[in-house]
Amino acid sequence: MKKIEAIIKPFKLDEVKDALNDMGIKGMTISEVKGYGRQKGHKEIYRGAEYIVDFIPKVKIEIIVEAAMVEAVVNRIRETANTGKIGDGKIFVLPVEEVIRVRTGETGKEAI
Amino acid sequence: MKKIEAIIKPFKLDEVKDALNDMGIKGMTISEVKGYGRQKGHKEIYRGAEYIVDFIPKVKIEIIVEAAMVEAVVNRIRETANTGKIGDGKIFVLPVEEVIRVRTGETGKEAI
Amino acid sequence: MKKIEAIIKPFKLDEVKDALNDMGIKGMTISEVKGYGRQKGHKEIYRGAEYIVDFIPKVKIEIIVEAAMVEAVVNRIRETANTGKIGDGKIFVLPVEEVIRVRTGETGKEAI
Amino acid sequence: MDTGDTAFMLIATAMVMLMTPGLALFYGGMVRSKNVLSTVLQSFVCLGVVSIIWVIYGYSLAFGPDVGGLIGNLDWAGLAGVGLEPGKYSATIPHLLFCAFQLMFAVITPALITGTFAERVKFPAFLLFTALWSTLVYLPVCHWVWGGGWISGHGGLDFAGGTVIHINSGAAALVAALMFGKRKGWGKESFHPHNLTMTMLGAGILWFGWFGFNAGSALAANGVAVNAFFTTQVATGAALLSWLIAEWLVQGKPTTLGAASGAIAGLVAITPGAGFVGPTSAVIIGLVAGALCYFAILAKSRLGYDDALDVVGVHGVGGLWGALATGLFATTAVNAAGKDGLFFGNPQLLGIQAMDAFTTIAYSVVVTFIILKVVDLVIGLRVSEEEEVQGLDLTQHSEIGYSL
Amino acid sequence: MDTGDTAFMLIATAMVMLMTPGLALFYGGMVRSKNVLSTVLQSFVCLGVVSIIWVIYGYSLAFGPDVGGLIGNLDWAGLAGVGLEPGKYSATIPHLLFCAFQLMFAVITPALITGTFAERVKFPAFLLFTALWSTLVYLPVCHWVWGGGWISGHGGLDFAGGTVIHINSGAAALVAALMFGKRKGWGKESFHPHNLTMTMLGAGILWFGWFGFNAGSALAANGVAVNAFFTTQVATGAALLSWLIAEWLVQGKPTTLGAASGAIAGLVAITPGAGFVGPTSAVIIGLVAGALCYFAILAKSRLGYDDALDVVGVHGVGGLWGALATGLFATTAVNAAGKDGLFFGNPQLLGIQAMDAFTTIAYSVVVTFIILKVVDLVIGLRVSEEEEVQGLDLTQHSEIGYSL
Amino acid sequence: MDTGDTAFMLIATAMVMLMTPGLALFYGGMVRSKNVLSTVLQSFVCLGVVSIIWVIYGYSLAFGPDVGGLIGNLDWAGLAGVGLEPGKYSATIPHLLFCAFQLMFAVITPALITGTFAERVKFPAFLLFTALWSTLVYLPVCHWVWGGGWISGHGGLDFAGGTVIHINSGAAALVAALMFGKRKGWGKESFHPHNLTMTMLGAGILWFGWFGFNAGSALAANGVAVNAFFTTQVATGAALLSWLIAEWLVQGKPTTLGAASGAIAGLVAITPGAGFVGPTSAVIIGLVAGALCYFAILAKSRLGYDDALDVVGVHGVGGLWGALATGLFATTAVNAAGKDGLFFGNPQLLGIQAMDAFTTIAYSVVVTFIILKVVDLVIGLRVSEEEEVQGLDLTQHSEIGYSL
Ligand SMILES: Nc1ncnc2c1ncn2[C@@H]1O[C@H](COP(=O)(O)OP(=O)(O)O)[C@@H](O)[C@H]1O
Ligand SMILES: Nc1ncnc2c1ncn2[C@@H]1O[C@H](COP(=O)(O)OP(=O)(O)O)[C@@H](O)[C@H]1O
Ligand SMILES: Nc1ncnc2c1ncn2[C@@H]1O[C@H](COP(=O)(O)OP(=O)(O)O)[C@@H](O)[C@H]1O
Repeated sequence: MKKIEAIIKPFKLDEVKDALNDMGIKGMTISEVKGYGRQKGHKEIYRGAEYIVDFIPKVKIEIIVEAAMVEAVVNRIRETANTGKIGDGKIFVLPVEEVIRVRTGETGKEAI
Repeated sequence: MKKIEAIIKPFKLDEVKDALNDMGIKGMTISEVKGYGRQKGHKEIYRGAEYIVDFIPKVKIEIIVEAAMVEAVVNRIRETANTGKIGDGKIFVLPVEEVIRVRTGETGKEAI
Repeated sequence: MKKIEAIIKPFKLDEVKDALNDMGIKGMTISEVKGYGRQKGHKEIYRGAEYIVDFIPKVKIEIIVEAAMVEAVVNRIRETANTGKIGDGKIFVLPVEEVIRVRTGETGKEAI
Repeated sequence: MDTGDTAFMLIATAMVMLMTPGLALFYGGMVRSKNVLSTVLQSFVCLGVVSIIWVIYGYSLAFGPDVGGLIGNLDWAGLAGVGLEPGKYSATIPHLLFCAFQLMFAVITPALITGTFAERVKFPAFLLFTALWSTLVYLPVCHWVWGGGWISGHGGLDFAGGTVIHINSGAAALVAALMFGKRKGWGKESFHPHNLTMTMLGAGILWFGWFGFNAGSALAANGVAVNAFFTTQVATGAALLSWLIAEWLVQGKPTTLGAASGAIAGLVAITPGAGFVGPTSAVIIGLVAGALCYFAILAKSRLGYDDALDVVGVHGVGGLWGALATGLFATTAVNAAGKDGLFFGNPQLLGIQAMDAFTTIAYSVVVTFIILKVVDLVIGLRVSEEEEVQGLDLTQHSEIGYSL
Repeated sequence: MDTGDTAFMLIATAMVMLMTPGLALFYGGMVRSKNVLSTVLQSFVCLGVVSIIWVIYGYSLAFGPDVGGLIGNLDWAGLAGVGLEPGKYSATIPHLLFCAFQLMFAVITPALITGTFAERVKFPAFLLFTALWSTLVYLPVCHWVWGGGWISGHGGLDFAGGTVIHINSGAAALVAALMFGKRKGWGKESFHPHNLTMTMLGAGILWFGWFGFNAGSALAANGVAVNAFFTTQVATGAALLSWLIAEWLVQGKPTTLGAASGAIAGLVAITPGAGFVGPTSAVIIGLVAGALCYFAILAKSRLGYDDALDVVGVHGVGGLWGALATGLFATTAVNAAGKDGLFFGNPQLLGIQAMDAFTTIAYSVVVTFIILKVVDLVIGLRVSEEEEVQGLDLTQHSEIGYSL
Repeated sequence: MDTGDTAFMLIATAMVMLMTPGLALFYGGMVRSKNVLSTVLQSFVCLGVVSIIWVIYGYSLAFGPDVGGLIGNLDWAGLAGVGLEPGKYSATIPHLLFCAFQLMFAVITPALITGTFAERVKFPAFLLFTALWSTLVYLPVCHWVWGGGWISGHGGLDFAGGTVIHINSGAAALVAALMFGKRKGWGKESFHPHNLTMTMLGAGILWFGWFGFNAGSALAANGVAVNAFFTTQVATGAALLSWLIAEWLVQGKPTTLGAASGAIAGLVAITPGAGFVGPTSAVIIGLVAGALCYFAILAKSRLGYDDALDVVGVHGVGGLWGALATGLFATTAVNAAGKDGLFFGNPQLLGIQAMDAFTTIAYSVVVTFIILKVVDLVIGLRVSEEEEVQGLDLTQHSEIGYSL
């Protein structure tokens, strides 16, 4: 069981979700995050004061999958989230020891 | 040391928090997330245009506990977050290598 | 490859970010979370009704670094985020199995 | 016809119209985010439903030729004969302008009631309730007090609608709160107002519009209007401070919502006496109103009914205080067409004020109860538990308030 | 000079001014969060640009001494001779007050158009467009209808600007929607309104201000003003309900945005006839307007042009219906200075109404097209794709709407 | 008594009342989210505190029978003798209406000052400061200029309160900014406005209310009121554009907040001359005001004082420019009761305008300083650092603005 965390550009979310859905991924959890990285931020101006904002809105997708699926999922995300421009984001893979479905108590493979 | 991540229905948060508190869990971190899964989303209508919204508001609870506590905590969350309806959520358990308390520098068991 | 998750007080974010930047950390991901812990919450009053709010706004910083960097980064965060008061937060270190840059497909060290 | 009076009443009428959107925001800010649109919409819908009722039969029943002191007849249905010349109720402005001014009062009264069943009412139930309540409660009571009905003859004072509007809606709200029952989670979960700046904006708009409401009730740009304007301002300011100070003393903090609530309490309390009492009396009326309504709301939690946005505590209690205060502070020195109150040597007025108020309460309570029973049978009052959790905006209207 | 009329027109003018900030909010709430400021700003900027044009040459071209029925001359440029005494257009109020009142109409008309190209227009392009359109489309059409130009002679009725303002801006909006093209993601992504409470507030302010707009068009605090006031209220209430019910029947849910949209549709539709039709006719005009504009907007998705905030569906279609409805329902019983419409025995008026409307549409379409071509050449109409994704607030103004 | 004038002044007074809630929103949108309620509340509280002061002794000290040119006596305390007949200051409207109109000016002036110490003031300190400042600074200066005091005799022009309100509050704000010191994080952290749509709404409401403020200062629905109305509109529009263009040239982007700020700068600048200058002069006054205030605010960062919401830059600098501009552009062609300015052949007026302005500044600076010293001793001015970090809403009022 692995956890895939993908940080992507917000406007790519729908596309990525649909792509994953098509390959049989039936669940995921999304959150709004802010990224700091090579992509440069923007300037804001309020009554003459200029502020540099380094943090850029990103979306984090978290998906638990069986180990065997990891590569396929990662590739799919890469393909759809890629715009070729700096700031497209990262994918991280983390180990997961157990998964439980709250409603039924099922664990492991059955739970996702 | 393990990390428990539970995705639950938002209106269950207070109950889960109280239950965990009662069993001696003294800290946790919460965030607002959106879930995609078997539970179906809703329709929105704006001036005739209908949009299907697949993402459903959920709350993510993150708790670091000693390995020995994992089972008890997971069970407690299951009991309190369970409504028996689709979309009740999932619990994931991840390995943690180290925990540090910022204020004191304590690590491990002492830090949580 | 490790993942460092630090939960800190929001007003310390800029300082921590600058400190990490100075030591060569070029990327991180931030999210707004709410913390529950020893630090006590606050009371709110609306038309006579008093509510105790236990959850306190915190910021979560997530950074993927090479294993060798973990100690330095953790220490740096500790130094800058520390105010000496309860509620300064925690740092967790988790194992990461793989990192991929969406734009290029680079993995591992190259990807961060 | 007087162009100055007509000019004044045209604008005053527009200002009273604006109070209903103002109320929508005042209420909307206090509910939880998931119910904001349903709350706002209910006020707006009153602008639709009541306007149409008014044209078809409402104005005629309320102000048309009297039938036995109880109700108007249908001679003026479809506004037949309600023209652009001065009319029965207005010597210096067109009859239709009086009709428009009164329409705005009829619109806001049921909108006030929506605060009590907020966050759990079915939209169709609200709709049916509003149509029935306007017809069966508002129109008769309005006729009694202002349309030549049985109350108007016997000497009570209600300058701008303390009885017809505030006591009436407050009484109805109490019945509704009891019949709708508590919101899910009441007493356990916290019901934070989701956007207090919206509530403050609503309070500001209501305050502004209330000048049209109270001063406009003079139906002319004259001294009485000026007096009503001034007493409205200072009673409101006083009540704002008084609520603030009361909660500061009791709970240790002066709050923003307290200031807004106090202001509304003051506006309500000065309504019946605005054109009959002097400025200093107005300050006292306001000072009492702010603290009194605050304590009324504290009491609510003890009594255990769930009047979501405190229609009873603010409009019911504030309106009742205002009616009685008019019996205390009214003076013919301010308005020769008025009466003297207790403090100006005439103890009788207080009794009349109390009687009118309690008659209205009794009628409103009984008929509101019957209407809600009917609505419950026909449609059902409350949404399902699940819908209540998800919120009325999504379940009743397929919309959400914010995507920020 | 009459102080009552002057008082009324001063306040009415202020109320019409307030409509432009109201529109800013009405529109601002409907766009996505990343474009809210640019949308709001565009309405505000009209208050600047048009005010200055008006002083320098605008009022003179629109209302100055007629040149061949087509345009005013420059005799009144810099407002020379436009003084504090009654003038050509106003027997009982200062000439400069008439000029101020008309200025507010000239301000809001280009602001209405901004709804069509919202979320993708370059700020400088908007600026140039607004200056050119005001000068080359608004001023002539205004002159034709109200300034003694060729339309004013031949007997059409436009009480408060249905043709000059709504049909005119609606026609321009259609051209603009086609020339700007669809927003990125149209038909795929969802364009949720980001803050419907802001839209409701805007609708409330517009409704309030519209009393100044319509009743103020009587230019006096008289019976005609009262009639216009009343018909405005009931047509709007009726249209609010009618849109709500139409969508309830068609899509199964009555929505808040539907109520607001219906109200605006009603306000638009009653504008040309407000001072010429009676209350019952106004209810019918409103009932038709709400449902009609709803279906017009449903049709938009099929026709496939991206009129972002439905200027065509609400102002174009609603305005056209209003112009024709005036030809149906006008009656000299309400306003002796008006005419009878089809339902009151005079079929001719309907034809004149239609002709005036279509002439205006034709002129507006052609000249708007040319102006946009020029703006596109000189500046370019749309921001880049990347800027559109990031939002206009950041890319055009280096600001963001909210940091909550 | 004239019903037209009375109608006009009743509504104008309500409009000036609305400016204070408008200011609450204008200011509230510019602070950080954690301080929004405290900012909004402070304006509302002025509506309470000053209303009560006004009834008890305020109006009497400001406008009562003169004592040595410095202050009114207490003959009119409790509004004794201030009745519903025309009075000393108003031939055609009730005395109490003049008193109400002036009350609204007295309310908004201390509310303006709250912008300078926003985000760090203790609530009780604000309360004490407001009561003292209103009494010791506002009332005397008001008396000098409008109540028959020493300034009113010697020929300066201040149509609607440029000196009494804007220069006065601007001077006080500068002292306060220096004495409160900088907000924690000033120059390091960024102080983003948290909700610019709220600020835009506030600007719109202020603009609307300002017509009551400026035109209402004619105290009658006459030509002078119309002139004041018109100059207000066009100066404001010009200043809006001028700020926008100035920042576009200097920083490369025209901003929404810039447009709103420019509009307020224009409103401030035209205030003293509104009834004395013509439309073209008003455009010029506005054009200068927008750019000038923008540069004043740019200078602030260099000078290094933390006037949180730019009371000095907008009201102080804008008000000063307006006072001097009146000395340049005033003409008896517009208002026979006025004077000619420099550009109309009378260089003297400019000197008088400057002298009045600087006297007011001197008095305001000194007395504000003393008051703040006293408040600091008795209560302390600023919240603790920790409270500042957590925000005033939670620490002073136990509330939060939003739970969206
Ligand atoms: N070391 C890191 N740890 C956690 N998140 C990171 C790290 N580096 C980058 N990110 C996330 O990835 C996003 C994109 O990174 P960036 O360097 O801007 O471009 P790219 O993905 O093209 O390398 C950042 O905004 C941030 O959210
Ligand atoms: N594979 C997954 N990875 C991450 N989160 C998931 C996954 N599957 C489900 N979730 C989360 O759990 C929530 C509930 O899942 P859902 O399939 O709707 O119902 P149930 O929990 O009853 O199986 C989802 O909304 C989503 O947030
Ligand atoms: N066991 C835990 N698991 C996850 N997060 C925790 C845990 N304990 C504390 N936290 C997070 O750390 C924050 C600070 O903890 P707290 O106990 O208040 O103070 P301190 O960090 O000084 O020990 C909390 O608000 C919460 O976000």
